[in-house]
Amino acid sequence: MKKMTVLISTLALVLSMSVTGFAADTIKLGVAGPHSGDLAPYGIPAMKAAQLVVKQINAKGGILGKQVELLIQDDQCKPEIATNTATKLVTDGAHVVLGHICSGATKAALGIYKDAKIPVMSPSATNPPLTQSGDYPNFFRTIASDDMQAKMAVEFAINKLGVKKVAVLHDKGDYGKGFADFAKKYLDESGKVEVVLFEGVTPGAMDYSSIVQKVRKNKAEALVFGGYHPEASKLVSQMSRKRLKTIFISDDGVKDDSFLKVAGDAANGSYVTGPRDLSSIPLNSAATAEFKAEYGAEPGAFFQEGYSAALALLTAIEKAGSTDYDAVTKVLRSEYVETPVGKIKFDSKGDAEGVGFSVYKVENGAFTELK
Amino acid sequence: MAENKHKLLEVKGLTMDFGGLRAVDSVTLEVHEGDIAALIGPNGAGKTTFFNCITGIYDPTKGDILLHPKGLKTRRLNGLKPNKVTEMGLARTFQNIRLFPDMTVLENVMIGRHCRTKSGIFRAVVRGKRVREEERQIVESSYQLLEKVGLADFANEFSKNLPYGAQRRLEIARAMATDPFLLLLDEPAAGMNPQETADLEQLICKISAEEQIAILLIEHDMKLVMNISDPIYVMEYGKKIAEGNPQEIKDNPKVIEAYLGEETDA
Amino acid sequence: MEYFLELFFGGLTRGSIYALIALGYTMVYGIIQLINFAHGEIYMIGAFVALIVAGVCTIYGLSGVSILILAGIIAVIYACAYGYTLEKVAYRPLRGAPRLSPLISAIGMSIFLQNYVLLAQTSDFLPFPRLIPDFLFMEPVAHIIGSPELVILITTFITMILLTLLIKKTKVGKAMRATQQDMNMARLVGVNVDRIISLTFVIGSALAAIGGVLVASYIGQVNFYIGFLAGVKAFTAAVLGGIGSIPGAVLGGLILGWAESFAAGYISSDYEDVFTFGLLVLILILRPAGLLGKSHKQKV
Amino acid sequence: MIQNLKQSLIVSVWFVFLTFPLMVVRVNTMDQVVIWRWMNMVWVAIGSFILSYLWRYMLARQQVRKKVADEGVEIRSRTQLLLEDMSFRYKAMGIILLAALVFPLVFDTYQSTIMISALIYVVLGLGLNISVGLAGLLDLGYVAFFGVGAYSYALLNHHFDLGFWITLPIGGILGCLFGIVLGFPILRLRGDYLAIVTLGFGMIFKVVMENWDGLSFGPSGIANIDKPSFFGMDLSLANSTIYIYYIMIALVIFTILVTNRLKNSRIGRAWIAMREDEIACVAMGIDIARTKLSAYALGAFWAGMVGVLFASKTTFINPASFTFMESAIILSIVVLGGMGSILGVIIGAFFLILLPEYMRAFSEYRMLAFGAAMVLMMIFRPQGIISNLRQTYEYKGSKDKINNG
Repeated sequence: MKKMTVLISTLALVLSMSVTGFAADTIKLGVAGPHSGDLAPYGIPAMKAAQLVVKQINAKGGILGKQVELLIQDDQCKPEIATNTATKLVTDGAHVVLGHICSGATKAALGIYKDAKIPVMSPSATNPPLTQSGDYPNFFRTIASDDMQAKMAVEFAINKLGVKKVAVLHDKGDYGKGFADFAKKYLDESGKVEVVLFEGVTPGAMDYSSIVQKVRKNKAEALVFGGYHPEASKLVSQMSRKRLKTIFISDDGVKDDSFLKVAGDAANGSYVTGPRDLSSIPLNSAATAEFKAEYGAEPGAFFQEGYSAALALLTAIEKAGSTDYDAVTKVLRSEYVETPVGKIKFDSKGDAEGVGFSVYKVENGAFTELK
Repeated sequence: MAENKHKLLEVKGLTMDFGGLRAVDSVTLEVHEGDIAALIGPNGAGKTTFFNCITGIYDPTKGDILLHPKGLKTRRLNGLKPNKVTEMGLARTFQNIRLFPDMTVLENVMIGRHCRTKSGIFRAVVRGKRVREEERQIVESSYQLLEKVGLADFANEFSKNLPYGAQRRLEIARAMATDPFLLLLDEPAAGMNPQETADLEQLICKISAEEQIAILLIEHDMKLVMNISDPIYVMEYGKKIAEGNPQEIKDNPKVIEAYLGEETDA
Repeated sequence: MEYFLELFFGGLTRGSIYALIALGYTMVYGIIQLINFAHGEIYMIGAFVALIVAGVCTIYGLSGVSILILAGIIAVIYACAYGYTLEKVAYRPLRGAPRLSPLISAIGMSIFLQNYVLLAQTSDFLPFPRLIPDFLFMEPVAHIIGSPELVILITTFITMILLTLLIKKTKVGKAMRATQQDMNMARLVGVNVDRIISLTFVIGSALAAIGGVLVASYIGQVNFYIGFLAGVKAFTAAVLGGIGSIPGAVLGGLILGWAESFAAGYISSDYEDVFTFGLLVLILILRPAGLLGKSHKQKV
Repeated sequence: MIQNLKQSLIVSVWFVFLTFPLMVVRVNTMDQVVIWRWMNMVWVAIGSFILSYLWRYMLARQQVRKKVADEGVEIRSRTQLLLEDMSFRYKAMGIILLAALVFPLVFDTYQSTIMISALIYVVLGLGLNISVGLAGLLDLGYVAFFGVGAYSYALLNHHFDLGFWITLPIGGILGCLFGIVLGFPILRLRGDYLAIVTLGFGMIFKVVMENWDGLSFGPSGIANIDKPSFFGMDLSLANSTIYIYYIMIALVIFTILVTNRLKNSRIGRAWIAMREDEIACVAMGIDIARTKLSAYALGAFWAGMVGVLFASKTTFINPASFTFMESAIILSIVVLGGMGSILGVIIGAFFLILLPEYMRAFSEYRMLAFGAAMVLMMIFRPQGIISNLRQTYEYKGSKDKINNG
């Protein structure tokens, strides 16, 4: 025990010193998100985006004459680990933080950043209360919130598709259920549509045949699903197996190439919402090209948003002329910045003005934006 | 047979069925105060099942098990949980030793004191004077029991490290720690060498004489049984086929027949 | 009525897969009284190997049902190899140890295998090629029971008949039953108990792998985590039917499949897993030995 | 020699075969590419060759030990002898306590946060140790009680503004009550069934918390939970971390004290006896049902209590924190540390929680290593890192008494 303590404390000492050791004059950009475990695919692209941005800026001589240093921390998307990660970033002296990726982890960590007066910008945490509750003045995001997305999906279903009976399903998760709740709310409020089914499916369950049959029995014309692509592909595959023609509408978590590949033909004719098509923005194609040159692969989920967040944060520091909390947040709220997700500025609550969603239709195994 | 000694245990027409198999078939048996009674019979005669019925491990199909503690009213044991039976004053040992291997010898005996002590969780945490006193008493009486069976020197050894004969004696000490007035021993001499068996014989007699504990034992060692037991009950195929004192049993043709080919030297 | 039938066949399909996996649990438990917690991972590995074989074949230009059969066979071979190794590494050294030890070892093995596949492959869901064709003659009833379901039911049925024949008619089967009844006795009459135990693991693993391949081609996706829930459910099925009893495992699997299907269909799928475990607790309280299990008295 | 070589070669070839599809081939069925990773095959071959030697050596050593033990000779390692030395124990405890007290003053906030996490797991491990280590009841849903504690604080705080200190015992008691309620149906179950039913309970807890919006706010969880208050003062992050750290130290000491006393009490002995042999235990007049329930409920008590602290530390909880994996981690702490051994469990918790935290680079391999360690530990060192110290009792003078009397 004693030996152990000595060992651990020495180890801790060495580590803490090695990090805080060269507290030379750099601007520290913290990056937090899942970088290991099963949710890593959602966190790594944003991390790589930050690396690319920082590399570029440093090559140009940094900001305010200082080099930018990255502090990367893995939170595995778990709230309890996220608090540790946040503390780590705070103690290591991060000036601004890009993260976290999951809404739950973000909520857990935000209080810590708030106390330390550090602006935080998430590329992916879409949970509405993060901005709308007003609890977190230090929070910003480069992605629109779930309720906007749900509203868009619902309006599309009502106005464009003209459906009268809708089934709403979700994956019982933080993100999926949040989306589904809002979708149901807007559907009910519209008064034109009847929600015939509102239920959660179990992720990892062997099959969804009962729930698919239930959708059929309730004669739903459209199925709005809140969740991620593995469940969505399972659902659409089973619907096609069961010869069910209900229109499938889902969210950004499903707008992923995996959905197209895994569900195959069954995905055709589905609708998903997602950030509007950005390929026309020059900065966007540049960022993508940069990624391809560096890693030789397509950037994954939240790469653009991560890239934008890193750019927005660092630009704000440059414009503010310091890393002072008030100055930086003021710039973020007042001045537009060019990013891969468009020219954006943040409103008083921290949501980005200028980012928005579009509805995509799956046609011939590809997402096509509906204008 | 009819004596004036107080009758402690009375089993009437005990029957135990397992599915279609009748393991014990209307066996009647009595144990009186001061007795060292024995239950013998070939392997598979249903002796251990009979024990298990009395001690509450099995719920017998038919029959009555009546306990007449001295000075208290009669209790019917059928269907009682084993721990209740032990609380009534009836303790047992097992045919294939069932000690608590990763506990010390002393702790094994201390477990026996459990049902005679009563400090609960809260008291154990606070560890007040009363609990400390109770603990002291448990240790003291357990230690004395170990001395009685000659294991005091091993008190702090793990019971799994004891030699075989000593484990058997420890089981007896553990059973005695529950303050029984009737002790059921299931083949206490099994696997013992002649010297150990002789020691055991002494121990049993000592317990019977000094502690006023009546004993009912299952045993295959005929020499031991004939030396110390009276009365002796004989079972075969679940039925009681004979009872009596050693001489009567030795002369009983049915018993001789039952044992022919099995333990003729007995 | 049609809705009922739809749910009935959905439950039957799911239940037959549960039954296939549950058989492995029950056979192993019958012989060495161990919950082989890693059994679900064998199912997952079976599915994964099939995916790899099928994937490689498709990429190199092969196609059709022949791939499914080839992938199935290789998956079964590999699952057997894993099952065999699993027993040898994680359970055999623990024979005779306290009961908790092999159980913990099994849990450890389950975590290990899951993460082994995660690290060696990926955490993504991978698409499993659609290898079961849509039969034309099934088209009129496809919304109730489609071709993949039909293939699953037929395969399961045949597998179970083969298993029954193996256990009832062959010498090996007799040896297995003897070992299950009394290991020491079996050893005395000349049964190589070690080999029988290995064989039990191998057969159980083969069944799990068949289940894995069927599910993967039915659902169309595979990931490292599919074994956990499937394993837990199948084990629940085995306990439900009476662990150690082979017909019990099949019955338990089907009952569980139907229970989940009808509960989701008529009540709500929100609490799907609650129904499953509620049913388990209920049955264990009413019949601790399970539906078809023998409540054998503990030997004292 | 040749024999060994041959054996290891066979093992090596076997594992190359076994791992071939998963380690060597990597199909991306999405982009239709196959990657052949032949180097992995070489690593597997070399690795399994070496490991098979190690494996044989360890097994042989195990055999020798067993033989010696069978002959009645007891092997007691140096650590064990050292630990039995009371004066050493007191000195060591003093040093550790001192180190624990100055820790947050010497190290930064982050280190304290990590230490709090490790201490939370110490309490969880000690709690689970009661049911698994002492009473032998394998509980795979232990995290549910942790969740009960965390949710009781989160909800009471959210709805009624109850403070940390009032809720701390409430959380413990609620955990305990849940333990009793869930304990009833399992009383009749044998060990293996217990495992699956408790696992089920753990999953049921999570599903209910996900779906019962009215109670738990569903999967989006509860945010802005109050940190423990310090005489009504608002503490900065660093200070409140130090404050929670000291609360946690006090809680750990309290836990150690209580579990240690329980272990060496009449109840504790009954738990151990029940673990060792249920039939013999009941034949000694011990009420099995009551003993099981008490072990289960007391184990749950600690989880409930530390759950409150967990919620106050993270200030946000959702059902995703209470998964089976969490139960598995707590179980491996108990198993690796040494079932039944309080010191062992403490070391196990530090080891399993701090190591991956400081070796972030290897955090991917964390669960892989946990799994492997559980298996290896069971095979080669079932008593854990620190085996359970036996309680010895001194009783002097009885001989005199008997001689006199």
